[in-house]
Amino acid sequence: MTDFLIDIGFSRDLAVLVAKTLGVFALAMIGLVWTIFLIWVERKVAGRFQDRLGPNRAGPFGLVQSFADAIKIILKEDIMHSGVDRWVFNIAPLLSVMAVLLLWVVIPFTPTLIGVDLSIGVLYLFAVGSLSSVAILMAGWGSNNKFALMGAFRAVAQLISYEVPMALTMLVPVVLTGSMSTQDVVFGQHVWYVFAVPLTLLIFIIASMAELGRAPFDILEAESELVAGYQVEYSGFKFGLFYVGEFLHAFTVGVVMAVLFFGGWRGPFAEDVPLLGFFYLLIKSFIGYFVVLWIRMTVPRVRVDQMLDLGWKFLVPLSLVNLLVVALVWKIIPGTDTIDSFGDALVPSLVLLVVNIVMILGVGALLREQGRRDRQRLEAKRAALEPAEAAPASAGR
Amino acid sequence: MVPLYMYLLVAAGLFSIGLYGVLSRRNAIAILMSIELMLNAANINLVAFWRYGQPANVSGQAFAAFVFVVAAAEVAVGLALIINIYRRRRSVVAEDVDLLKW
Amino acid sequence: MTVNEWVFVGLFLALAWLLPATPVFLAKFLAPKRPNPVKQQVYECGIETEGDTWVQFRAQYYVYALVFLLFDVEVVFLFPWALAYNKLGLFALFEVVVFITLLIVALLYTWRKRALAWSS
Amino acid sequence: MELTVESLVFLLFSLITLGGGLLVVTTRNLFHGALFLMLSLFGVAGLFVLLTAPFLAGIQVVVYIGAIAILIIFAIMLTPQVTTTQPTNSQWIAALVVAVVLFALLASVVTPILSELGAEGWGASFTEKNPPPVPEDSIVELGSAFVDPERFMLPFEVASILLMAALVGAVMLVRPTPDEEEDAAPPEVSERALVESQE
Repeated sequence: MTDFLIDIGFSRDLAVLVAKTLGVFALAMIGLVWTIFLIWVERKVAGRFQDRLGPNRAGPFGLVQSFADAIKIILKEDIMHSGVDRWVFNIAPLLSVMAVLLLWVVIPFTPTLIGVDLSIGVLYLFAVGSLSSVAILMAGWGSNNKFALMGAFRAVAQLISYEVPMALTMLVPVVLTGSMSTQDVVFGQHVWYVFAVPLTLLIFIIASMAELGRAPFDILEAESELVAGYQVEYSGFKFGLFYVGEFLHAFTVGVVMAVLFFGGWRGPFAEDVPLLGFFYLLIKSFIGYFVVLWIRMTVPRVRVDQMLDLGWKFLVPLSLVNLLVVALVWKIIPGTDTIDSFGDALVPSLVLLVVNIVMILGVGALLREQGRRDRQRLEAKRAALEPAEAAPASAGR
Repeated sequence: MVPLYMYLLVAAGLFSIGLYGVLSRRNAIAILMSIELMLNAANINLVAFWRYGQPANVSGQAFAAFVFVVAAAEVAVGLALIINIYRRRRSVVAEDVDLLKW
Repeated sequence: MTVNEWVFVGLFLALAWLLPATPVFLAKFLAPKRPNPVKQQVYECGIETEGDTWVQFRAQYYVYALVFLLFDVEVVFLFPWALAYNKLGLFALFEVVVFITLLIVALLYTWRKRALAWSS
Repeated sequence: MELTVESLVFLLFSLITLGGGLLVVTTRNLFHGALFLMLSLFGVAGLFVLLTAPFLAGIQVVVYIGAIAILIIFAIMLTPQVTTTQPTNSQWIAALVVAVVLFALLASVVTPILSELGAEGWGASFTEKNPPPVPEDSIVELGSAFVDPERFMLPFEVASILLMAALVGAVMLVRPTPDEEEDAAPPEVSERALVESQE
């Protein structure tokens, strides 16, 4: 591309700049158009889960439905009610889309095709991910609506509670690879990390579900309590942008999961035929995306206090311990600092897998014990409430 | 590259803006935000001197990283103090909190 | 390490603003605009809004943001450690264990003081 | 300073930083002030990237924009004086003078303006333009330096103690005071009250 531009008479710097701009444009445009397709996928899958057909009128299998919706939503009136904070209100939806789109910059599609292979790739993913809470706060404030503001605050409390475990799980691939570049993380996965550190993947899935703000963590929308959370006053295409951001984010979670834990573009012959790597990544991402949808469709919403407790009192300590254990095991096994083939990686990965299974069983036992005690306490409280003589329930404090 | 003094100039400007904010604002939270600006000015200086001085030695980056820690601790405790004072006196105006003044 | 790789990020940043903004701008011309006083009310399920939008928020939110901020800084310090991990000895791991333990102690304190409980 | 792409980008980020900073200290609305603070700090992150410190730019976004600014907004919401009719105190003119004088002083020291005008021995010469490149493994080096007993091990652990102390202290300060706890009765008590009232 660059060479072609130099041939037709551009100067070197300008050619690089033009080529880069085109690349950026293609990546961002594909990301946005892809979202429209994703909305169709999600509605179709959701329909099947709920024993419906999903969209099936417009075009074959209803494929054109979401394009029609996208055009329709541009034609909708954009209501700006009295008292909005104009700038803040208008920028918030743009920021929420941007925060997701920017994640795509460091996704390695094939061994050679990547937006840009930043040396701080994983930290970049974390940093950009933390921008979405700013967008939500702006939306809540700009709307000048009690429900929107309250929803925004709950949403941000949720996002920040799960950002810490998320970052801690992202550190595990960095420890295993010894690099923060996303491309290096993929190259380092001679054995996919999901087979070495499944517990980390589990924490990552839970944390990213919460970051998404979808069921079972859709407290921020909570239709019955907060009408629609921070989006309540938005209409027309600005509402659409929040929608786009959410759907694209759901798929992006699948992609990031594939890159960090499922070997990215890795697969048979992927290094020789780059296009094949792209399809492997696509398939893996869709599997991750499907899991996200699956959880969304089947698990009921958690309460606010349960959500926060799960984050701070369970996931944060667990992910810290998990990181330290993985690091310790990695140090104890000899030869982990010079892994560059499947054979080198096999034994350390097996050891890690065994340690992980032990940890998962231990955590499971702990949770069961805790659940049993909680149920007993509830039973005792109910029993104490039945007779008129109520036991001092708050004595434990 | 851009000459070093340009970065220092930006840092000096940011520091002066922060200083003006600290001296002139009434709201204690606004004062705290101005202090953040001043800390960032210091950080720009640290990193600029590292880059133009001895890029092979990471001390400049390490110092900047420790400034982040200090900034985080300062904001956390400072805002907690402001919230506590607000609860007691229903005010966040720095001038109203003058119990210990002479 | 070069600055040039960030050119792509910079361009993307600009475009990630522009692309979503274009349809919003288009909608200004395509969409109808018929405001009326009822339509412009704040939506609170049909009930007329009362008082200021600002309502007293609970201090709980602040506590969560506080714990988050301090853990965030901690995670940031762990990033370079994780990167250099393969080159470091066991002693480095021990240091990080101390580093993390101190913060877990702080988390436990917050927990014990019931500051992390949503309903007091 | 000749006009290159790099210097243009530098000017852009400087403008964002300084403009954002100015708006922080002048805006009446505190919430807007917090947003402008984010903008200004984002500009600083851009300057870090130009200075080949991408790691610091990353943590600038994570810590300042993602955490500190959010904390400030939460605090603003807890103290309801978001907009004030009078943002500045009585000494703002003096403060402006002090700030401008300080800036003039600093600028005259760091830039070669005065020595170009002929004043000898006033400013230091910070006209360095072509520093050696940053080594590839700068961040790895940073990671090892943090845990190296000869270098930053002690500050590293002290940082952790500082964070712990800050967390404990701040939680102490914002914990609901006893009279507030009475307002929000714990659920156990209210259940009991319910049972008693039914009798």
